[in-house]
Amino acid sequence: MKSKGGTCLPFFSALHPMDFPTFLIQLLNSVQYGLLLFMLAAGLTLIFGIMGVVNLAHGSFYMLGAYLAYSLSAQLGSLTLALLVGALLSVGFGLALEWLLFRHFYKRDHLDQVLLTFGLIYIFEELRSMIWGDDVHGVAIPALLGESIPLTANLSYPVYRLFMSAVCVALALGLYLLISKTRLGMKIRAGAFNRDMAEALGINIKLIHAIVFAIGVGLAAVAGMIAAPVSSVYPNMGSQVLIMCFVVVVIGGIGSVRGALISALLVGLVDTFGKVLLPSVSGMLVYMLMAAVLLWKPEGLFKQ
Amino acid sequence: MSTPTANLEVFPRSVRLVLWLGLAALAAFPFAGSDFYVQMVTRMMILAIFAMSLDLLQGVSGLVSLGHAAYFGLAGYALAFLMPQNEAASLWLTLPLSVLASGLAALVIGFFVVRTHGIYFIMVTMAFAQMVFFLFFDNKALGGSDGLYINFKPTVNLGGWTLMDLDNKKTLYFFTLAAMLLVYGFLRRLLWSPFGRALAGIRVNEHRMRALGFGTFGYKLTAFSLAGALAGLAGYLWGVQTGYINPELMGFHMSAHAIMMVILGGMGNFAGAIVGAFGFEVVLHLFKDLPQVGSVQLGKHWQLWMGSFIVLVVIFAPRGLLGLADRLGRHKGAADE
Amino acid sequence: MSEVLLTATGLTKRFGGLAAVNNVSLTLWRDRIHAVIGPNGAGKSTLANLLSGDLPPTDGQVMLCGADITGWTPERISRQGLGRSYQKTNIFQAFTVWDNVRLAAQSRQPQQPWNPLSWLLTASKSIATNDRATRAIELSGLKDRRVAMAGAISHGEQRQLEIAMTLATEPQVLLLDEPLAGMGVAEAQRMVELLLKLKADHAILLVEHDMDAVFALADHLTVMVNGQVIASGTPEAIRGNADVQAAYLGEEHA
Amino acid sequence: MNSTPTTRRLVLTRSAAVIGAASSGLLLPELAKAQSGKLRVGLMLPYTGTFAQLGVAIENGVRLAINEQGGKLGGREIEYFKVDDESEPSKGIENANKLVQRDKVDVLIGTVHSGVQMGIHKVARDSGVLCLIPNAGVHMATRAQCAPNVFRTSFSNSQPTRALGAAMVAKGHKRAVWITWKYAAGDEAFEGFKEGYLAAGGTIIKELGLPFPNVEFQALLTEIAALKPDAVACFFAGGASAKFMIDYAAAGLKDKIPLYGSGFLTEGMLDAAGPAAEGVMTTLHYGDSIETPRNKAFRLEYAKAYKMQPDVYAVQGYDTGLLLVHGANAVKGDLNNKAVLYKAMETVTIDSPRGKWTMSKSHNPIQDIYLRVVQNKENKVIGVAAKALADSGAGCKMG
Repeated sequence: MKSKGGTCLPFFSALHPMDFPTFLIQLLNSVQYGLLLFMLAAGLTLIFGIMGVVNLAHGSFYMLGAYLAYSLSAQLGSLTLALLVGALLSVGFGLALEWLLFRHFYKRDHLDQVLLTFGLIYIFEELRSMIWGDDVHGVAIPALLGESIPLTANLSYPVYRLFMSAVCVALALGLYLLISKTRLGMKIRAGAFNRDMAEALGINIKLIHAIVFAIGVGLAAVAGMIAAPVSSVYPNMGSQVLIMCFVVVVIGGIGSVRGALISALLVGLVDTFGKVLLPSVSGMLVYMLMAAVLLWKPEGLFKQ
Repeated sequence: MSTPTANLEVFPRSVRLVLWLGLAALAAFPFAGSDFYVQMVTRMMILAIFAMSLDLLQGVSGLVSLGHAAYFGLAGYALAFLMPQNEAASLWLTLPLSVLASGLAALVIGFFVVRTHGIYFIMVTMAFAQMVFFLFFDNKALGGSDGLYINFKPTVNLGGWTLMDLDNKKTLYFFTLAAMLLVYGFLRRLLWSPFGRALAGIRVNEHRMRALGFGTFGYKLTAFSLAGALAGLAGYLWGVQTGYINPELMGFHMSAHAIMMVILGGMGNFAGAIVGAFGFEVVLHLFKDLPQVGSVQLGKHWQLWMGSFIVLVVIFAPRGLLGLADRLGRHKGAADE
Repeated sequence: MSEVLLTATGLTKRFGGLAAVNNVSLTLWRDRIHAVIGPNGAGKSTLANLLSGDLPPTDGQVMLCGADITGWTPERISRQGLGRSYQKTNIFQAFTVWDNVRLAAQSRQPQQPWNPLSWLLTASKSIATNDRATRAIELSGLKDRRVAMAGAISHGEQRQLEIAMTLATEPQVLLLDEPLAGMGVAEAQRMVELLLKLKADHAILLVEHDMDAVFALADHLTVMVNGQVIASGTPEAIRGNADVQAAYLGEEHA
Repeated sequence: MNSTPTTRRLVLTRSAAVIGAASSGLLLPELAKAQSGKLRVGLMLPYTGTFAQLGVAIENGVRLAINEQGGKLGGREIEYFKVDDESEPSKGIENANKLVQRDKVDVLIGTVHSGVQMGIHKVARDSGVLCLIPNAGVHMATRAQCAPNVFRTSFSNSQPTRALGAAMVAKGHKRAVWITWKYAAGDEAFEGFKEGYLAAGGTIIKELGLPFPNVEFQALLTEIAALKPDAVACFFAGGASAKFMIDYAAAGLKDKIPLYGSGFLTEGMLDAAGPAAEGVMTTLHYGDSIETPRNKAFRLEYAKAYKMQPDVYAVQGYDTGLLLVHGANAVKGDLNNKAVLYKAMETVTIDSPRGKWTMSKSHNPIQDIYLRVVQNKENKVIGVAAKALADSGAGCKMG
């Protein structure tokens, strides 16, 4: 895909070799990006799989988290504190939203859900601009996480990114335990499997749904808050991650948290190495991956 | 997912009346409106064609494509590449080729996507559209992120002699109007054809259709390609009118807006798509032109109004404006008796 | 003097470990009703799905009207001459009764969606289709419900509609999955008469719970338990069969 | 969620009202267009989305310059018309026509986004309306597609980066890696950098690009580390440029491999990027700390008027205003006197906060490009990287 003038990136610039340490570091980058994607996608896939709601506004929750981190850490003077408060706020926000709108849409057509949440994107964007303005903001990294670990002569790895990965792993584990080990998880699975049956068993499906939705929103917001210090906080930051989230969820198989994890890592891998090895098509690679997977398994890697 | 409700396929008198009035208004408009509004309505009609093409999938066949803009944009690009830098090419050449390009793209992509169902279908169509988007966005050879100019309007000659001059805004207006009516007539026809009935059956209960012996894959693929080609017609007209095409025409928002237009008007009867396209555009312009009230510039917050409007429509008028008109028509009827 | 229309040999379907249908063989004759009975979860519906192509068999073979249809898609099998009704009413709720049947009848017209000329025809004006639909609807006794919404008619009528749609495809073999399920006495009676009427020129496989109906109708019975055939033969033979009484009738009559 | 007949009726009447209002709303401006003696100034700028604050800064600048003239142009009262272009290229033509055809503006000022500029430019060329570009640096506007009625007061995408090369080589950084987004602006910025850097005797050992607006830089930073260049030059703008600097620093590259860039890397990003931006060197046609009375006066006046500090975008808007004022005065406010108007604007010397600049034959500023370094959250100007730098204007038939 060479083109006259402008950037003409060699189609396969990997022809010059990548030394082993660099390769390892790229691997690390892939995993780290993948984990962040997972945290975002997990909430989406839960809401998808259990309530069957297509939520285009999920990116807005990510943005909400980032902006919360910005204001709260300024107010409270500590990101950790901001994280806790922000998480609570966003969960509360999720509950309110579920009660006000979403619970009326579980039984509705996917189409209506797409439309509703698309409308919400508009609303959230405008509210964001009214509340926080349109400037770009930064969120300071907590001092004790500010260091970097030297890896090679001139490259070092920021501790904070490791911290992010750690949080993501922790959340992944937490989710796994919650869903497969706890009573609540049992009920959630029952609800996802067959809501009538679950109701017959005397499970308060309404409550379950509310909780799951709130968790989903919370996850997205936390992802936003965790990412804020490295991503900085700016308008429309939600819409950019949204599509990537959907790709992850769909590749993984809607509703499967495990699938989301695997596919997030996969996407991280493809995106990272794509940029280095196939720069000229890196924009399309992830979507090619998704298309390929769905042609092979029309319902994603881990169909529920 | 809810069980699909019956589409409003046959119009009650009230709705038919509204449509005829609308048509009359459209025919008369150029003699009233200024150039700007003539162009604006032309654009709305182009979007109406685009929306109708999507309705064939979304409303009739129950295939919600979140990537329909790809085929809209492709035809525009086809026109841009077919149009020489310093002379005008003929419509007889560029129109069929552009529409064909979109149709073929839809055929190829459709071959993969119509295998998937429900939300997966929504997502895969989106994914393929994104691929097309980035293909053009990332490659300077294809115009890159800034897009391409189309320096001339195609010529419409018969023999030695010019049929019409599309540079004339009114001419282009009526040309587009004709195209829109043609597409509408064609799709209405198709709706009642065995093909159309089969698509409706697929929307309501594909599994049963297969058990009855329908090769649904062929039906869906044909519908997908046909819709792509018609979207291409719209995209071609867009390119002719604006003379400038860019990747955003294939973007996520373009696709989402089309979905919205179809729902806003009412699905599965094509008239709804037209009403929706006009409604959506008018409302958007209205919100953006809202006046200053006190210290607040209402227009500045158009996103808020637009978003709320969409949410309200989904909640109160899931069957769209025509659906509403129909419902109220019936209420009236009941009251009269 | 009747002919064999469908033979299944060694049909097996495994989901992961367990075999929902295990090495089942049966033969369907024109002019005979062959009933498959068995307790819930015996694999009756799975068997039906294997025959109609809704599920591909793990093992075994199915011959329909002289063709090996093993692994065919449902639509192809349907066009080969097998018509099926579903246990869980499976109709086009959003259409009228007539449109349901007409659409079913349309499936027997040449199908060429990609042919632009076919886009300009009017479906409801196809004489061949309408005749087929009319016959089916009259046969199934829904004549005066044509204009009703399929979603709105009584359960019994919906079961009839299921049959009507199946008949509209003019099948050789009828595969009826619990056509009597949830019917009132009168409705059931009408259905039984209908089946006897159809028997004349169809081979019928009847998956049914209603014992009285089964013994009244069936010429041949196959009893399934846990995916396996434990007995097969005439109603009399089955009545006398000890295993069957143990495994099934006992529980049923208790 | 089933709605009662009453709500349905409500909604119908409501939507009916909407449509009605809409149609009337559509015709209103038409009526309002009774040809007043006022000079109609159209502002087509982003007021929503990523570039919203740029739009505001530019409008402020324009108004400031015009208010200095008592809010008049060539003695004529003026009326402003605003359109939010949403930075949405697919609506560029439509929005430009709103101003040109509906509001019949005498001058169209816009915009920020290059893609949208393409649309405006098309309309400007077709309608011949005077068009002033306060930011978008897309090359074609003052090159192949240049037009007598289109003037740019900001920069061409390759202008700031063209000045980078000399400065970098002067610092002994002869082997550089270039990184940017793969989109038109990035390509054009690279063109400038390449010419300048090669001319100065540097070599570009690798050119990295990632899809717009992807902000996952880690992979490429790793590659940069492996390549071990003397320096890195980049073009990024908007929110993501802060992230780039943060990531660059966090990867420990900042102290090992100096980071250079087009000035847009740091404009308005210093709070967001914090310490990560310290020491980053950029070239731009403006710097907040230019030590001239002119700049000081401007900054004071702007701060007074709008209760905020001006940035480069405000300056560009301000200069757009100055240019318009100059032109309008030359024709006593009769903007239809095009020959005189254009002549005046072509021969103008704008006494701008960024320093005096003149108009090139292709209507792009011939201006000094400053070398700036970030010191305690400020773009400190440490010299002139290139004097009176002009864009090539390649392919422009004018003049």
